[in-house]
Formats: sequence, C-alpha cells, structure tokens
Amino acid sequence: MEMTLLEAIRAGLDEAMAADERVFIFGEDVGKRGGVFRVTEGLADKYGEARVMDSPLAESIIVGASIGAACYGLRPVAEIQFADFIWPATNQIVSEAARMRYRSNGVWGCPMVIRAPYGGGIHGALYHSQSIEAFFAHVPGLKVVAPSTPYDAKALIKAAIADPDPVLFLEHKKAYRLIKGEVPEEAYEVPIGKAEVKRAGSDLTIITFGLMLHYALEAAEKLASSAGLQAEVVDLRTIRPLDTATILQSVRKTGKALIIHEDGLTGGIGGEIAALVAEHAFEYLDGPVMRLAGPDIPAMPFAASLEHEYLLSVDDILDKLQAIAAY
Amino acid sequence: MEMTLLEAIRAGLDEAMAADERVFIFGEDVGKRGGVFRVTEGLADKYGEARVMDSPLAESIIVGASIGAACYGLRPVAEIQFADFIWPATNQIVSEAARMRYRSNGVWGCPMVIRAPYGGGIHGALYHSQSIEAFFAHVPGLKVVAPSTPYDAKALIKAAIADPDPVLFLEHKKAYRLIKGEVPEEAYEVPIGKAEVKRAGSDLTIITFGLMLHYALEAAEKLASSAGLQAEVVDLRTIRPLDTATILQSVRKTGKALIIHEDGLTGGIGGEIAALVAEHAFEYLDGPVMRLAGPDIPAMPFAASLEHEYLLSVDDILDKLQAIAAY
Amino acid sequence: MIVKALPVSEQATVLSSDDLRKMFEFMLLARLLDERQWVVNRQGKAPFVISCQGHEAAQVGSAYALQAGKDWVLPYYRGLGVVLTLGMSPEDVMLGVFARATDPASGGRQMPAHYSSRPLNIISQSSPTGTQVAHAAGVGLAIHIRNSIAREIVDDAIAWVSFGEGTSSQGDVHEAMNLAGTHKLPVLFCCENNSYAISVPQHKQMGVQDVASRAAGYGFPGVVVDGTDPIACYEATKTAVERARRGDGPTLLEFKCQRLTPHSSDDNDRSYRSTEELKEMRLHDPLHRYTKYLKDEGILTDVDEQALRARIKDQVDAATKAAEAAAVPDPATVLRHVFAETND
Amino acid sequence: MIVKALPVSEQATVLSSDDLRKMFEFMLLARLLDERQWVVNRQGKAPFVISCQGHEAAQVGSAYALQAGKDWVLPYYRGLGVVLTLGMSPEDVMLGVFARATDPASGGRQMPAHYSSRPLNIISQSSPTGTQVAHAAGVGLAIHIRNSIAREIVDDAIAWVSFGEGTSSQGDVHEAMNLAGTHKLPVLFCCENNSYAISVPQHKQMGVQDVASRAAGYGFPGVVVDGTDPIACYEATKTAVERARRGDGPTLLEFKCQRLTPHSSDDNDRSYRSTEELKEMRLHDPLHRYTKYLKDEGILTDVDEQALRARIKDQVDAATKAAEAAAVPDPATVLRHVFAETND
Ligand SMILES: Cc1ncc(C[n+]2csc(CCOP(=O)(O)OP(=O)(O)O)c2C)c(N)n1
Ligand SMILES: Cc1ncc(C[n+]2csc(CCOP(=O)(O)OP(=O)(O)O)c2C)c(N)n1
Ligand SMILES: [Mg+2]
Ligand SMILES: [Mg+2]
Repeated sequence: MEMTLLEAIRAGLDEAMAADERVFIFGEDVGKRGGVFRVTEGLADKYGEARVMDSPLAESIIVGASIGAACYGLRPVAEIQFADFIWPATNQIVSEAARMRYRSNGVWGCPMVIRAPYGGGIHGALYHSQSIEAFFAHVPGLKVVAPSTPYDAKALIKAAIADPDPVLFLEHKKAYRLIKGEVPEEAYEVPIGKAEVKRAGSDLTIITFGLMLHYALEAAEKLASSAGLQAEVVDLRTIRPLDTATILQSVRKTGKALIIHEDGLTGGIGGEIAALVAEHAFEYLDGPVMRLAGPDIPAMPFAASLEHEYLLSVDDILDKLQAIAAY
Repeated sequence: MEMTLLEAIRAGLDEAMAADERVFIFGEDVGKRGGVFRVTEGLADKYGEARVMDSPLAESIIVGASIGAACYGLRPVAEIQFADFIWPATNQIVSEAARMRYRSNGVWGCPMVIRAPYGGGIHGALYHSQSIEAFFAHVPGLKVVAPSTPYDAKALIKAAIADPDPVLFLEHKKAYRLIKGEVPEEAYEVPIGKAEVKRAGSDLTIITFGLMLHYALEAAEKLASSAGLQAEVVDLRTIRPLDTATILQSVRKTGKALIIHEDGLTGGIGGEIAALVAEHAFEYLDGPVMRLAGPDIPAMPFAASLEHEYLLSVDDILDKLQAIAAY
Repeated sequence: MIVKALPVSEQATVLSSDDLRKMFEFMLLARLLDERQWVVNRQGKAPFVISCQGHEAAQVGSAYALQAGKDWVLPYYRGLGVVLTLGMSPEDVMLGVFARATDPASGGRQMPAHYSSRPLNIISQSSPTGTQVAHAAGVGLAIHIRNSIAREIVDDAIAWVSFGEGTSSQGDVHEAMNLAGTHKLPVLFCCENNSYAISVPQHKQMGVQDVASRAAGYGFPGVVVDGTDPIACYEATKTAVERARRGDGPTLLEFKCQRLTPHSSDDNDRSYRSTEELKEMRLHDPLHRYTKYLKDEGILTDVDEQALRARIKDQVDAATKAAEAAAVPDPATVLRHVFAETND
Repeated sequence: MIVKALPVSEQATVLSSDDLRKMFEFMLLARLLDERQWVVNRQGKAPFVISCQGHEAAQVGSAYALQAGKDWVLPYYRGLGVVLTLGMSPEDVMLGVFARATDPASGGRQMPAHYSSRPLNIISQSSPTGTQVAHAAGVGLAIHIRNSIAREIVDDAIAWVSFGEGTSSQGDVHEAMNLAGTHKLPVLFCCENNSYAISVPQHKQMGVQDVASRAAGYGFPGVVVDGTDPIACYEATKTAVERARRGDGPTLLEFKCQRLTPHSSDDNDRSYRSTEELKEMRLHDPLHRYTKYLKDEGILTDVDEQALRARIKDQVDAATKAAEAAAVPDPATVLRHVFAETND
C-alpha cells in the first residue's frame, strides 16, 4: 500500500496504541487538532483524549512528565511540535531520561519516545527548520532514529515505542508528504541501530539519512548515467547507535566516502562518521573522507533566496561526487 | 607571578570589572560566598553586590536575563555553578544568545560570557563532572573557550568579556588549583580562536585542551625519554572557532594525529577535528587519525573505582602514543 | 491580589479626545494592515502570516502608555498593534511580510511578525515562546544595576513584554517573574489571553481562570483587564508604568482578548472551535466595540470613520506596493552576521 | 488561598502515642545516621555528605502519612528522614555514603543522598534541582490516564515530591505544578523551606514570604506548615493525601525548616551566616522541640530516650560497619546499564 512518510508514522502509532494500552501521546495540539502536521489526526477520536492528550505549551514538562509516566509503567510518546523547540527540554532529556537506567545501576528505565519534526525547506525560517541530530547523538543512554522512507518509518516508530530505553524519533518535515512509498499490510520489522544500503555501488560510498538520502539517490542516478560511476548509498536510519559495521564495510569496498547532512557542518554528525572512517578504514581509502553539509550559520533564513542558498540540492551533491570521483 | 588557574581567572575578572563599569557577574552563590569554587571571592566586597549578584537557583533566567542586560548595554558574566547544570539554559543559549545577531541581520548583538566549571576527577559523580564542549561547539554564533594554563586563562577571560559576541568559557574543575603557572603583571593578550603549540615535535601531533593538555605534555615527555620520539602538542584553547590552520600545519608536518578529550568519544569534538584532518591533511597522513576519549557512558560515576576507570591517565596516553608511533 | 480594571464605560480617563482618536487610528491601521497580510498570503506572495486581530485594543491601549524609544519593548508575534503605536511604519511591517532585504527587523531572515527595531528599543524577537520574558527581566535587571551603582534613579525606563496565556505555562515566564519580583525590577508582564494556544483551550493549559492570579506568588500586583477596551488597557498600563518608574516593581497585566482569526495562516480553527463559538467570538471584536463607543461619545462620526478608513487604506496600499517592489535578500549575505563584523 | 496549619500544641491529632513514639524513633534515627555521615566524611572515608538535620520533623511527619510501596515518592537530597520512614535501612543508606557496589540506589554511581528504591516506589533522583518535580507530575498524569481509561479510580496512589525553596525558582517546578493543577493530578508538592539555597538567602531568591502562595496561581491549595513540628506536618500531609486519593487534585505543602548544618560537607556557612543567626537557628531544632513535647505529654521518659539512643547508636554502628566492609564497585561494570541488557 502506498503511503506518505507522514501516513506511515501515523499508521505505526495507531498500531502501537491498538496493541498496548500503556501507550499514550502527549504534546501540544496532538488531540483534536491532530498535531500541527496532522501526524496524530484521528487518534484522539479513536483512543480518547486521555491517551492522546494536549499538553500545556511547555516542552520541559512534556518530556519531564513523560519520564515520570514511564517510571510508573506507561509508554509515553511525547511530541515536540518542532525540533527547534526541544531545547527547553534538554535538561530532562540529557540529565534525566538518558541517565535513569545508568544512574540507578539498571534498576529503573525510561521507555519513552520523543517525536520531533525537523529539517528545512518549508519556509520555516530560523526556528522551524533545524536539524538536531548531532546534539542528541552525543548523549549516551539515548537512541536517535531518523527514517527516510515510509517503510522504515512505520516499523521504526513501533520499534521505538517497544524499546526499553528512550528514543528520539526525528521526522523530516519536508519529507512528510513529499516522500511516498510502499508499506506492507502485514507485520514486519526494522531494527533500531541498523543502517541500510539503499543503492549498491562500487565506486564510492555516500552516507546520509533523511531528506538528503533521497537527494543522494537522485544524484547517484545522475552520476551513473553521466559518468558511468556507481555510488553506494548508505541510509543510516539510526543516528545513535551508529551502524559502524555497515558504514565501514561499504567504504572498505569503495575506498571513497562522502557524508551528507542538512545540518551545519562544524560539529555535525558528519564529523563522527568521518572520524570513524578515517580511523577504521584508513588503509582502504583512495581519497580524503569528504563531508557535504549546511553552512555554519545559526539556521535557515526565511526569505526564499536565503533559504535556497542554505539548502543542499541534487546538483550540489552531484558536483561533489564528480570531484571525489576525479580525485 | 605564580598563580593557579583559578586565581588567574579571578584576576582577569577583577581587571575587567575595574576597567569597565558595565561588567557585572550574575550567578548562584557568586556574591558573599564568592562562588562554590571561590572564583569570585572578594569581588562582591570590592565592586558591590549589585555588580556581583546572587541569582535565584534557575539557570535559564541566569542566561536569559543576561541576554536582556546585554541588549540593554551592560556586559554580563553569567556563572553556571557546574557545567552539568547548564542544560536548563540551553534554549536561551542556542536559540537566543547565539542568534541575536544573525536573526537581527547584525542590528542587535549579545556581548556576554557564560562561565562554567566542567570536567571530572573530583568525586563529582554523574552530575558534577561533565564535559560539555561538543554540544556548544556545534552552535554557530557562540564562541567556546577552554584555557588550560593560568597565563591563557587570565587573558582569555578578559578577551571573552571584551568580545562583542557570546562566549562560553569553560574552566576545568580539577585544573583549578592543580595547575599553576606564571602570569605577567603587565597587560598582555591571548586572542580567542588561536590554538598554541605547547610542545614542538616532529614525529606525531597531539591535539587536546584542558586538563588533558597537561596529561598529554607529561606523556609526550615520557615518550621522548622512553622512545626518543617527539610529539608535538597543540593546545586548542578555543573550541569554536577551531584554529584549523594550526591543527593542519602540525599534522602536515608530523603525518600522525591523536586527538584527546575527557568527554565521551561518540559525537565528541574529536570527531570534528579528526574529520578536518582526514579531509584536509589526507595526503600527509602516515597513519589513521586516532582519538582517545572517555567511554560512551552517561557520565562519570562517584565510586573511586569507577571514576578512575572513566578517566584517561598519562599512561593511557603514552600507550596510545606508542601504538601510533609503531604504526 | 488580583485587581480587576474597570470597564471603559466606568472609567474616568485622563485621555483627551485627541488621544482617543489617535488610539482608534492605530487600532484601525493594525486591523487593515493585518487583513492585507492575509490577502497577500492568499495571493501566494507571503508564505506565512499571523494576526493581531482581536488584540488591537490591548496592544494599542497598552503601548500608548509607553515612551517610544525610551522604554524597552519585547512584543510577541501578535504585537502588530504595539509596534505600530510605537512608530514602526506599515512599510516596515510589509517589508517583513515579503521578507525583503530592507526589512528592518531581520532583513528577511525571520518569519514575519518577529519584530525588532534598535531605534525604538524593540529587542529582536525569536519564535520559541516565552524566551523574551526572560530578556525583559534582564533589561529590568540592567536598569536596576545601573541605578544601584549610581544610588539614584539615573534611568527610569521600563521593560514591557507581551506573551500569550499559553506561553505562561513555560518555565521561563516563571523564572522571569520571580526574578523581577525579587528585586522589584521595572518590568511590565503583559499577558494577552485569547484563551487558546493554537488549538489548546485554556482549561487544558491551566487550572485557573486568570493568569494574573500568579502575580501574588511573586510579590507584585496582577491585574485582569478587559482586553477589548483600549481605555482600560491604557489606564491599567499607565498605573503599572508609573509604579515601575518609581522603583516599586513589576506588574502582571492580563488582557482578556479574542483571537478573531485562526492561529496563523497555517491553521484551521474550524477543526477545534465550534461554529457557535466562532460566531459568539465575533461579538467581542474590540474594533467594533471601540468604534461604537467613540461614536456614542460623539468623538467620531461616520464620516470621520470613512475618511480615516480611506486614508489608512491608501497608506496600506502604498506600503504594500513599496515593500513588494523592494529587493529580496542577496543570497551571498546568508553567511553574514554570525559574529560581529567589526568589534563594536 | 494559603492555609496555615495549626502548631502542634493546638492540634487534635489522630496519631496514637505509639505513632508519636515511632515518629520520634525515625527522627532520632535520621539525626544519628546523619551525624555519623559527617564523622565518616571527616575521617576521609566518604568524600561528600549532605544533611537532613533540621528537616527531620517535616520529613518524618510528612512521610508518615504515606503508604510505603504504594505511593510514589521522589525525595530530594535532604530526604534521609523520608526514606528511613518509608523503610530504607540505615545500611542501605550507608552503602550509598561509602559508594559500595550493593548500594541499592545506584551501586555507588551517584553521590550519596540520591535516593532510589524500586520496591518502595522511590524513583531514582539526580542532582540537577527540580527535575524530579516534573517526574512527580508525570506519575500523577499516568495515574490520571489509567483512571480515565478505566472510568473509575483503579489506582488511588499519589505522588509525593520534595524540593527546597531555592529550587522553587526553577522553571520545571512551575511547569509541573501547572500541569498538576490543570488536570487535578494526585501530587503532593512538598517544599522544605530552610530559607537558604546554599548561601543565597530567601529574599534574594523570591519576593514573597511563602512559596505556598504560588499554589493559588495553579488552582490548588497551598499550606504553610511549621516544619519543626512533626505532628503538624503529618496532619497537613494526611489531609492533602486524602484529597489527592479522592481525585480532588494536588496540594502544595510548605514546611518551614532550619538547615542546622552547612549546605554540604563542601560548604562553610560561616562565610555567609552570622554567629547570631547560627545561634538563633539552634533554638529551632525540631528534634529538641519534639523530645520536649513528648516528655511534657508523658509519652517519653528520659530513660526511654536513653535506651532508644543506645539502640539506634548500635544500629548505626552496625550499618556503618557492614557498609564499610562491603565491596566497592568492580571497575569493569562502568560500561554497564547504559541501555537495557535484556528487553525488559
Ligand atoms: C517553545 C515553543 N513551543 C511551541 C511553539 C509553537 N507555537 C507557536 S505559537 C503557539 C501557541 C501560543 O499560544 P499563546 O501563548 O496563548 O499565544 P497566542 O498565539 O494564543 O496569542 C505554539 C504552541 C513555539 N513557537 N515555541
Ligand atoms: C540545576 C542545578 N543548579 C545548581 C545546582 C547546585 N545546587 C545544589 S543544591 C543548591 C541549593 C538548593 O537550595 P534549596 O532548593 O533551597 O534546597 P536546600 O539545599 O536548601 O534544602 C544548588 C544551587 C544543582 N544541583 N542543580
Ligand atoms: Mg493564546
Ligand atoms: Mg533551601
């Protein structure tokens, strides 16, 4: 059945709620309104407002109360309306959710999901466009998942809810309705922590996720038809824990790596991946490990001319691929 | 004149306050108590409680009010009692202080300093030991400074206060009284954004900062006497903006790089540095870029046996240096 | 202590007929300029607009009690009426709506309605709700520090900040009010309560009727004001301003308003408000109410109103035209102003 | 509405003499075990201790009104009296002080006084102040959700959380109380007000006398209780517990306490409290006061007291000895429990 990324996430939430009465959704406008992006549309009607509950406008309590509810035994799915608004909840995420298990020596746990729509290209300006994966991928005790396809998204939201530990679940806003794909009717699984080679190739490796995955696939096709070179495209799907094995296996095969993310370059998750490759695939490298990322500015401006300048395009990727191939 | 790191910071604050009435200090226990580490001791007596003001126990307002005061025209020096407690202020730092200039197209600015004692080895356990540089080094619009010596610290705190933009100033708690050094009586400057080669060498490069700099220098001496190899030791001093030129110049010379930080490995600042080296010094590398860092756990436990296990030692560094040299 | 401000009819105001007419002008300008933004949005020329409609009385009435360019003002995104009263021009506003390079608030970098003006002491606003309340407390703190050092009131400016009732749930609002209460800082906390945070009604946001009831817990007065009555809003603000200038500390003003539009151009309020509710809401349009009051009092005639509308419409037309014609930001500038370009 | 609880002498209590004696025992145990921690700290055997001294009446009195193992309890770092009353043993506590592998709270990972017990529903505490208040609201929310789904009270447990008056300045405390007030969650917010946040006196933290005055702004009662009177603390808590179990919502209890020690073993309170103040403080020692009360009422004799002290001293000795002898954590375990080791 064909679905958008957004519909796939909704379907996953729906199935998780149907299967387990402990699961509830808590966030701003998630109830009657069904979320500002409509991800939770219809769920309040189906499961009642107690299980699809509008929160006050306060992100720290959205996460903080979810932690308490998780300790009590429920399975909260907290929604942060835009990833950009997650910062007031940083302390609850970093100091609390991610450490409950470690600090109690394994006695308490914090099974909860925090959903956050991220990414730009929707005229969202500085505060409705950010990528936040790098910050949270640096937090031990937290898993960070960012699916790129409807197939992966539906299974991964269910896996996140079933996970015994806290999971930050990132949903690309521009991909929500843009990306469509087949989703099986029957049950299937995609495990957290596993990357997937979305396109096989032997000449170079692209490592990416989210909307950029789709741009990368397009650029890889163009590269194949224009230069006859085959790029292998690895979709991370999970940002932490990184699937180091899949990344290294691909780079050891191709000898060249390009890491792409929408987020700003400096301190982005690309650095971690480049460092892993540079250390553990050093002897296989036929060229420098390259990164292609957003500019180092506080975020994406509103004016179309500026937003466009910020965002990577398929052509930007293709240019970079050609440069790497030529190395 | 010999001073501890802590005394040097206090001396820098004192001079900045004497020179400019707009400078004031705002934080928990900074007044009568002189700060829980005594960094601001004596300053309330000297400059009055209005300029060395105890804040309520609330980090978001410590930073948030400082932003307002900076816009008004004062020069706030906010103190976060322990770096571990900075998270409630994340939103004010990331969304506000760091973006005031960019979002107003250069019309408003936010000249303020946030001082935060960080790092472990003082039986501080999970919440009084953390390193936080990686998170904030990913924030465009924010500068992150972390001096290792009294000489650098005194000049850099003054540079931070004089800077027209927000600066996060990290002070290593264990280094506070452990590290002593000469500080000139007369005025001198150390610019933000400049690393320094603290030990020259031609066989390999160590890139580090903070307490680890001192451990690295010790390990380098041991390596010299045991193996006759000369490690060059680069003290970053500023974490953002990184002094890429100094880093690359050294690695291009030695052909081998080891990046060391106390903070956990995955997503740490070492990844960014390794990525820069792997991309821009690729052709000079004689071996994989290596990182040595804390384990990927939520922070440093309290029990001495566990804390000790977390922390890198001079011997850990020496072992790694020998392994790299042997590559 | 919650004080309830008197309704307009019972109010003995110091405002002259001239003032009352000026306030009307600002309200009408705010309304017409706001409506125009929806038009350009529907025309596909502006991807996002957000309204002050229903809040004009609170905004114009309250801002009218401030000293533009002296007091420090931090209006949230609905504050079109505030910034117009303080002196921003319709063209300034429309340059933001069209995201033009000369938009004085952000050069087209921010969404519309993220106001900023250095000459008017309007501090640049962001999108995360409530952060500005902390900044206002910080301005108050800075004034307090300066005055403490001088041992006299060398600056009697105040900080005025606005936010919605939904935003009052944020921790930052609490921390800011607490700091202001502790040191009796010269801050006016203005809550524009339209009883919705996007789709979430007040009773799902808080367990009280009045946000103003929080002020007692910080040690300063909370005042509930009919936010559809510009005179009451002016008077309540004036009292609070005087108190703050004297060094007696903050006030929390709660203006009960109506949100006459959906939350923003991205919202559809029919999905969570009933037809009856939406109809009832219309009865509390502050502009209608004030128009009627002025006419009843003989301060405004039908002819005056028509003339004024025509004049303002021309103003809005001209502003729209000029702003639309202005240059878009040069893509190359996207990298500028991350840090100061000179050591200013 | 701020209610002031009656002082002990005017209180008609439901507590039996037996209860009153038991409460005394817990208070004395808390005191002696606390003092012992300072001894081992001064001996260099424990790098950090933090006290409940001066808070025993509030803690024991309040916790005595809870149902251990049923109610959910989130005590802050001063809560030694709370956890002992609920059933943690002195050895459990000393294992934490010595950071031993068998420390039930954290296996020696956290500083002492970061309490946790799964069987007692004591949720693991961290160091950043105020976060636990949000968790308590979350427990209340979870109970509310369960009961809402069932359309009846299937769980009448409550969540009890404590924090200092300094911590009441944190945004999280506001957000938690606001959520609890909105949905009438079964939560008891217990502020142990000792008028200091480390060195910062109350008047530099807030502009009000009573933290309890904040409750009105959330729509539930705030009660000021003499925190040196265990009976008053019990009664006030009992009333609040019953209210919460019935589904009538939260209460904010403010216990006015004394901090009889420096903030922690790292602090020196002479640098910010005068000798007179420190002397005056001693007059409000809750243990002295309650001892005198019990003796005046004929519930306790000098002989009883001496016997009890001897027995508790033995208990504390034994606990100290056993805990000290216990194994330190195996360094290899430092990497464990970042994530669940089985899919539990
Ligand atoms: C921190 C944060 N969380 C969420 C949002 C998304 N958001 C924008 S406005 C709004 C509702 C605000 O309601 P209120 O404060 O009552 O103001 P109103 O729009 O009703 O005037 C929300 C949830 C945001 N901008 N910032
Ligand atoms: C978020 C955070 N900021 C700062 C600290 C450091 N700190 C620990 S206790 C304390 C004072 C707490 O005062 P209060 O809440 O009144 O409790 P009390 O110790 O007086 O019982 C401070 C500032 C902390 N633990 N967490
Ligand atoms: Mg509202
Ligand atoms: Mg206290």
